[in-house]
Amino acid sequence: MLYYAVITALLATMLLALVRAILGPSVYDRVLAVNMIGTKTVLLLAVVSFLYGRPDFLDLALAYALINFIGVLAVLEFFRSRAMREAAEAAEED
Amino acid sequence: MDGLLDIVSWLLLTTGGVFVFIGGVGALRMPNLYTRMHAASITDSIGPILIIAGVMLQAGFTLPIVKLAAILLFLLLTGPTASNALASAALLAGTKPGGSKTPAGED
Amino acid sequence: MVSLFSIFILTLLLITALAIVQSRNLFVAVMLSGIFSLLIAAIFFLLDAADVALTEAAVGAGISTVLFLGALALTAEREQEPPTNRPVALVVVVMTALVLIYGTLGTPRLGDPNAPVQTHVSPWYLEQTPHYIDIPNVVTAVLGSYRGYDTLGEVFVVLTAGIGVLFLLGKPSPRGSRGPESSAEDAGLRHYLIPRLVGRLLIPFILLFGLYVQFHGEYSPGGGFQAGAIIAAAIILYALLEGEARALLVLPRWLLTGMIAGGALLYGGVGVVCLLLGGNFLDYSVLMSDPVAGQQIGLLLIEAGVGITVTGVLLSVFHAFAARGEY
Amino acid sequence: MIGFYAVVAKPNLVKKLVGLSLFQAAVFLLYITMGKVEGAMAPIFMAGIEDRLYSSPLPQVLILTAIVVGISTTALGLGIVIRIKEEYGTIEEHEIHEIDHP
Repeated sequence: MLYYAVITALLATMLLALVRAILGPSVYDRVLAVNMIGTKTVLLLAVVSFLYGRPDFLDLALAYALINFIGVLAVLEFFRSRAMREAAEAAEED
Repeated sequence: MDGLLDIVSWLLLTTGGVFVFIGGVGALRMPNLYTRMHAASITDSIGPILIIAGVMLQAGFTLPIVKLAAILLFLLLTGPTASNALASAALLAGTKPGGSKTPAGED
Repeated sequence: MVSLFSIFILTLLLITALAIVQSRNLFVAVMLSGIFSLLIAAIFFLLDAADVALTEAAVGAGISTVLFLGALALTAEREQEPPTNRPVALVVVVMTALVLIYGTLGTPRLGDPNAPVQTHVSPWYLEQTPHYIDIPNVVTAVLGSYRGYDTLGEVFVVLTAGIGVLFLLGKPSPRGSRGPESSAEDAGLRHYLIPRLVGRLLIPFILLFGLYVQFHGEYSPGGGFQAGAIIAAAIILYALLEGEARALLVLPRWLLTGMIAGGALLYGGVGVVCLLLGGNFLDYSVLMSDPVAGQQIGLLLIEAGVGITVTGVLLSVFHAFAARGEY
Repeated sequence: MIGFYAVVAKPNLVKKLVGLSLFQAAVFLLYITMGKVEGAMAPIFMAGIEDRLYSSPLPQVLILTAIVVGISTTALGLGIVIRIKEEYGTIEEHEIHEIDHP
């Protein structure tokens, strides 16, 4: 039963973060929300795998914890290169 | 499973869930980017610690506990790093901290 | 209770999808589709499809975001107002939706054990796998052995897609606006010290985990497709952190091209060896004197082939995109 | 089940590739739901537990490969888009049409 409470909390948080991702005034808010949802998914998977009694599925959560990081870094790299390009072109306001 | 362990793990899981939820509310309600980041990243660290510790107590001494430890380790490594990188990127791009409203961002 | 969670996540998915369609900013759409992929993987997991969830995790969250961003960096980031032919599109979409919904009326209830899907070959796979192949992960068994032809076909589709991207983007940009050795720009996330350190710490673990997924795929969720994606993600992380050029030093282009072809050849070669040893194409039982051991060896080999091909293709595509711009 | 059919049908309006990958995801989901058995567990045998219900492995196998194939084809599509951008200077369909048929 306690698993359900945690899962509910995680899902509710995902909803909040999703709202932030959709509303989010700046792109950084969205990145933040993506990162949050990623963390929540990892926790969700960890808890659910215990709920199902299949702890060997923790591999999945592990994969998420590692891969999500790459996504966030990729986004940041994208910004960096875009900032550089815009600095180079010295114009073109978004 | 022992009753005591169950109670402790239950406590950890619930507090973890509460913290995570508070983080979600904070990320939604806080006025500007840095305060939102603050809310999200701190709870993103404390939440996993509590929840995974709670699940660990349920797991007992098996292979899963090692995997859980690895997950926790990676989360604790990547989460704050991502927040740091995000904050510095935002700062570089010119979003100023402070103020009650988000400055006109990229979007 | 679990189905309640599934429905909740489905609602989130719906919201996300609508937001993706709505957003004018393509970058936002890509971020949201990253979220979409995370959510859908969670649903796969709730629906007992651990292997699929792992694949979606490895591919969707990391690599597809990276590829989409790479493409965005090279094209426009903002979508323009579409011309006014949208009512027609809307009508077509609504009609398709009605037909599809009508189609779902005929499908059996979710989770029905007597649905047609459950009554044909699946029980046979589930019953016979312990006998013939003796590995716990039935998904891997079906993938590699019973439906080895399909998988071979899929590998060659991936191969073809990789070759196609290389053909399209292989030669340098005709405009040549950027010098080939823009070393200062190419430094990746160099000046972000903390991400760089942590990333370097993580890369070996990601590689190790990829290999674990590759070779442990018979016992737990995993296999060549997932492992290929994870390993490619690790190298992409290296490229992001240390710059494109250093990643190419580790795995040069010719090696990647070799990997693309070599993996597919390994898969096909196993089939041919089976043929030569007197079995059918991709019938691994003849590889060893003991059929079960033969099956296991065969699975291991073709999974390795799949993994090599997938890694090679994904990395080649990434490098092809990266070489186009300074991304 | 009907809920995600709306997802299936909606996205093919404008952002064709993102929409396409959404569309793919929805189809994947349809397949996976077909394979689900009530009260069953994932089709990976666990030591010590006999006679459990397992969900059908076949749809999962098909989808597993389809995901990777999907990302490859998406990458191919993105490659084509990049080339189009280089040739035409735009990725908007109607502008390309105008360039082709002045």
